[in-house]
Amino acid sequence: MRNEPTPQQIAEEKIYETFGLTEEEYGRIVSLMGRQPNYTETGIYSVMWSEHCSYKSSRPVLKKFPTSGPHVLQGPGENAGIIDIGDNLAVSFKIESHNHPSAIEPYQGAATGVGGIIRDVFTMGARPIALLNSLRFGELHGEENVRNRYLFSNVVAGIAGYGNCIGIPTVGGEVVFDERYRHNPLVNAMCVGIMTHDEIAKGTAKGVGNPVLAVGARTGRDGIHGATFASTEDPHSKERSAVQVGDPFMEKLLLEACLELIATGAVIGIQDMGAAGLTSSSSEMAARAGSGIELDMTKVPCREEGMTPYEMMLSESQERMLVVMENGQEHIAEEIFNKWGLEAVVIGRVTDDSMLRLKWGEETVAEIKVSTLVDDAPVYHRPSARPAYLDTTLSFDVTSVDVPEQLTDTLHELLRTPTIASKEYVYQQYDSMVRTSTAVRPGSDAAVVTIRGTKKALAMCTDGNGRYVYLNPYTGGAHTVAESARNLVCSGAKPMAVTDCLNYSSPEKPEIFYQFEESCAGISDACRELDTPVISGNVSLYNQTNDVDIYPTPIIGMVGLIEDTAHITTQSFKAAGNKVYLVGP
Amino acid sequence: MIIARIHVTLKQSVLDPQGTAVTKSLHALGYQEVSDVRIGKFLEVKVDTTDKAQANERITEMCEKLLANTVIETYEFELVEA
Amino acid sequence: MIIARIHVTLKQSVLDPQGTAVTKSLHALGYQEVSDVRIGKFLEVKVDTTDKAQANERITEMCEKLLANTVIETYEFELVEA
Amino acid sequence: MKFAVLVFPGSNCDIDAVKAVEDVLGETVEPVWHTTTDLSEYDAIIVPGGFSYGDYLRCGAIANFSPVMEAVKKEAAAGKFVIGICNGFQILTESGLLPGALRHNDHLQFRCAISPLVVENSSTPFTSDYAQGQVIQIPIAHGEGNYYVDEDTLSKMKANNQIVFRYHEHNPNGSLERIAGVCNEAGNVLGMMPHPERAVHDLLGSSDGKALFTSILKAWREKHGA
Ligand SMILES: Nc1ncnc2c1ncn2[C@@H]1O[C@H](COP(=O)(O)OP(=O)(O)O)[C@@H](O)[C@H]1O
Repeated sequence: MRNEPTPQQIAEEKIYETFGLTEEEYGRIVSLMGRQPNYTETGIYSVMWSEHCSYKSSRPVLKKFPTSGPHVLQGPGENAGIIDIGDNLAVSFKIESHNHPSAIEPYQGAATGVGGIIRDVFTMGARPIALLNSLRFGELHGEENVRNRYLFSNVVAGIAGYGNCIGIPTVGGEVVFDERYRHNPLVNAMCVGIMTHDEIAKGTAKGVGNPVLAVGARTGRDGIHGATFASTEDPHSKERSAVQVGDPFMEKLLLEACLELIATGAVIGIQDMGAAGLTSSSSEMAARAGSGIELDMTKVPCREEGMTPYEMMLSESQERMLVVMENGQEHIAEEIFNKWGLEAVVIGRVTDDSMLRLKWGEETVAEIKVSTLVDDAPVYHRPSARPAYLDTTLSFDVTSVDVPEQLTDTLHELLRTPTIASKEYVYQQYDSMVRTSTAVRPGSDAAVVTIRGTKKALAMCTDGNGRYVYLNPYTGGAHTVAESARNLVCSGAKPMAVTDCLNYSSPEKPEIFYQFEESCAGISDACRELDTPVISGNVSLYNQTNDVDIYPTPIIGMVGLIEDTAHITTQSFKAAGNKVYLVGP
Repeated sequence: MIIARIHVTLKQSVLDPQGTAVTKSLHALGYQEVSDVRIGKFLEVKVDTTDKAQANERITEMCEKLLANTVIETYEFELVEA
Repeated sequence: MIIARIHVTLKQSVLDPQGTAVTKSLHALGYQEVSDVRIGKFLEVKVDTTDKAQANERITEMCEKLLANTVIETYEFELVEA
Repeated sequence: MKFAVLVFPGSNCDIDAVKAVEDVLGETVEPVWHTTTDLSEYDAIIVPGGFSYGDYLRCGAIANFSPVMEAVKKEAAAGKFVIGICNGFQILTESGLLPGALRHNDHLQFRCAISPLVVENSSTPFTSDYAQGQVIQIPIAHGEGNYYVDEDTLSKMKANNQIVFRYHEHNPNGSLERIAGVCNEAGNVLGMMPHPERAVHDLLGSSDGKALFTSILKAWREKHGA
C-alpha cells in the first residue's frame, strides 16, 4: 500500500543520508535495534537525532549552565522552565528560535515561531501573559537590500499577526541590522506565563493503559522534515512538503481548552507537538516517565487524505498537542474540546514495555525502544580552536581611533542607523496592551507586566550583542547577561532567572565551536554571579550560508520580580531641573 | 488599456485557516452541502499599454515579485482589453 | 459536485486602501504603466449537489448573508461542475 | 446594574472589559458565552474587542451569526445599552445595529498606540461624564479601523448627532472624517475602535476611559430612578 523504500534499500542506497543521518549514526541505529530500520523508523530516528531535537553538539556545553536555585521549580528539560515568585504564584518562560523557516517565508515563519513558544508555556499549565522577541536582519538601506526589507517587514507583521490575534501582548524585544545576517536572519521568540503552584503540568506519559489523545488541529503534510531541515546548512536546497501556516485563532481555542482541561486535574501529561510533531512529543513524554506508548495511526485525525504513518509522525502541522489522561477520564477532554469547537481523539495508550509502537490497525508499522531515541542519541564533543582574528581584535587599542571633529554630526549619524534608531515602526504593530496589565510598554529598558490581585509585577527583556561576542566570546557572553540584568534593575526589578537562545554557525567548524563554548562559559559565569539560573532555552546552529557565518549570537531572555508596583521605574527624563547622575565603575 | 484579472490562491497542501473557519460557519448557518471553502485573492490591475505580449510578461513579473507569495501561493491571470 | 467561483470586490465608490498601497509599491518597483489596482477576494466553495438552479440560489444566499458585506462590497460568481 | 460581556471564540479583550467594569464601577458583570440566547437579565451589553473567529473572511462577519447576536438585537431594540469596542464595533456594523463598515487601515498595518480622541457628542448615555469637545487619551489597537459610510447615511448621522468620537488631529487609520466612534439613531448602541477599558488606571498610561463607564451607570440610574 505504501510506496516506501525497503529497509534493505535504505541501507544499500544510503537513503538515510537524505534524512540527514551519517553512516556512523545509521550503523548505531542498526546495532541499537538489532535490525535494519524501516522507512518510518528511519524517519523517526532522523528527527530525534537531529541537532534540533537531540542537541548532539551542544549538550556537553549546556550542561555547564547553572540551572538550580531555591526559587527554581522546573529547570531545563521540560517544555519551559518555572520559577517561584511567592504568594503561591509561579512564572514559566522560554525562548525559541524560528530562524530557518523565517528565512524562507518570513510572515508564516515568524508567526509559527510565536505560536510554538506560546504552546511551550501553556502546556506547563501557565496562562501566557507576555511575548518578547529578538530579531536580526541584514542592512536595510539601498537597492541591494530589498530582500532584507522584505524579510524585516514580514517577520514583524507575522509576529504581530499571531500575537495580536491570540491576545497576548508583545511587550518587548530588540532588533539589530548587520550584513552578517543577510542570508540568515534570526527570529527568536519568548513567552512568559503565570500560574499558581497547583496548576503546574508536566510532559510525562505515566500509568499503563492511560489514554493518549491528539488534540487541536488536524495533521497535514506541513513541514515534513522541518526539524532536520532546521539543522542543515542551506534551507533552500532541502526538499520540503510545504511551509507551515499558523492559525492563531485555532491556537487561542487550544490555549483556552488546554488550560480548562489542566484545571480539572485529570491530565497526567501534556506536550506541544512542535518540531518533529508526534514523534518528539510521544517519545519525550514516554522517556520522561520511563514508560512506553502505543499509537494506532489510523486514529490520528488528518487534514489530508492518504497520509502514511511516516508522514503523520513527521508532520509539523501547528496548533496540536498530545495529552495523556487518567484512564476513564477521556470524556472530560472530549467535552471541553467540543465546547471550544475542537477535536480530542484517543490515538493510543501508555504501555509498560518502554517501546514506541505504531500500529496501522492490526499491523505494527514501527517499533522502537524509547530510550534509544532520547538517551542514546549521539553526543559529539566537537573540536574547538581559538580563531586567529581574536589576536587582532583583543589587542586592538581603542584609544588609537581618532576623535571625530564634528561630534554632533557623528551623533546624528549614529542616531540614524537603523540599529540605534527608534523601533517604534516595529512595536506599534504589536498589541502591547491587551490583557490590561502592561505597566511599561515597549520602548523602555525592560517591559513591566503587573499581576492582578497582588502588588507584584514582572519585568522582562531580551538582549544579545553578536558583534561583541564575536570580538570577545567569553566577555561578550557574560556581558549579554549583565546587560539583561541592568535592564531589569533599571525598571525596578530583581533579576530572577534566564532563558537563552543560542544562535551560531556550524558547530563542525572548530573556530565556531570555540565561540560557542567560550560565550556559553561567559553566560554561565555571569548567571552564577548574578544568581539568575538558566531555566530553559534553545539552540539554533548552522546559521551560515556559503562562507558567511552569522556573528555568534546568544540571546538572553531575563525575567525579574518587582515586589511593589510603586517601585516601577522608566527610562525617560521626568521633569526639567531634575539632576542627572552617571553611576558605575 | 489592458486589465489583468489575477487570481492568487494558496497551494493545495497549504493550510487555509480562513477557508476552514468559513466552512464551519456555513455549516452552522445550515448550508450542510458545502464540503470545502478555499479563500484566495482577486486582483484587477489596470495597465497603460496596448501591447498584450509585453503586458503578459510584466504582469508575470509583478506576480512573481509582489502580488503572489510563490512559496505558499500560486497565481494565474487573464488579460482583458478595456 | 459543483464549485462556485466567487469574486467579492469593494464597490467602485469605496476607496480600496490595499489596492492603493499595492499601486504605490508597483510604481516603486518601476511598473509605471500600472494606473490602478483593486483587490478583492476569490472564494471557491465546493457544494455537494448536482442541481445548478438550487446551487445558484443557495450561493446567492451565502453571499448576501456572510461571504460579502454588501455595505461596501459586491459579488459575482459562476458555477462550475467538478 | 448588571453588565454582560459577550465571549465569542477568539474574543480576547473580554477579560479586560470585565475587569474594567469591576474596577471602575464595582457593579455586577458576567462573561456570556456566544451560544446564549437570552440576555434579558442584563442592563448593558459589552461586545468586546479581540479577534472573533480569527477575524477570518472579514472582521466580525462570522461572529455576527452567533446565536447571542439575535438576543443583542432584541435588547438593543428594547433600549438596553450596547457598546461594541474594536472587534465589537466591527460586529455591530456587520449586524446592521450600527451604520457603516470598517476597512483595512490605510497604511495596511496593525496600529497600537495611545491615541487622543475628541468627544463629539457628550449627550449620549456613554459620554455624559465627558465635556463636549474634551480631548481624551484612549488606546487603539487594530488593523481594520478605517471607518466608511456612504454620503447619504453620513449626513443623516450628522443631522442626528451620531458621531460620538473623532480622532484628534492625527488620523491613525484613514477613517472617514477621522470618525472613531458612532451610535445608532436611538443613541443606546455605541461602537468605537478605541479601547476605553484599557484606560482605567494610571498604571496603564491613562485613566480617561473611566468616565465612559461611569456615564453608563449614571444613565442607567437616571432611567431607573435609582
Ligand atoms: N540553550 C539552552 N539552555 C538551557 N536549556 C536548553 C537550551 N537549549 C535547550 N535547552 C533545554 O533543552 C530542552 C529541549 O529543548 P527544545 O528541543 O528546544 O524543546 P522543544 O521540544 O520545545 O523544541 C528544553 O527543556 C530546553 O529548555
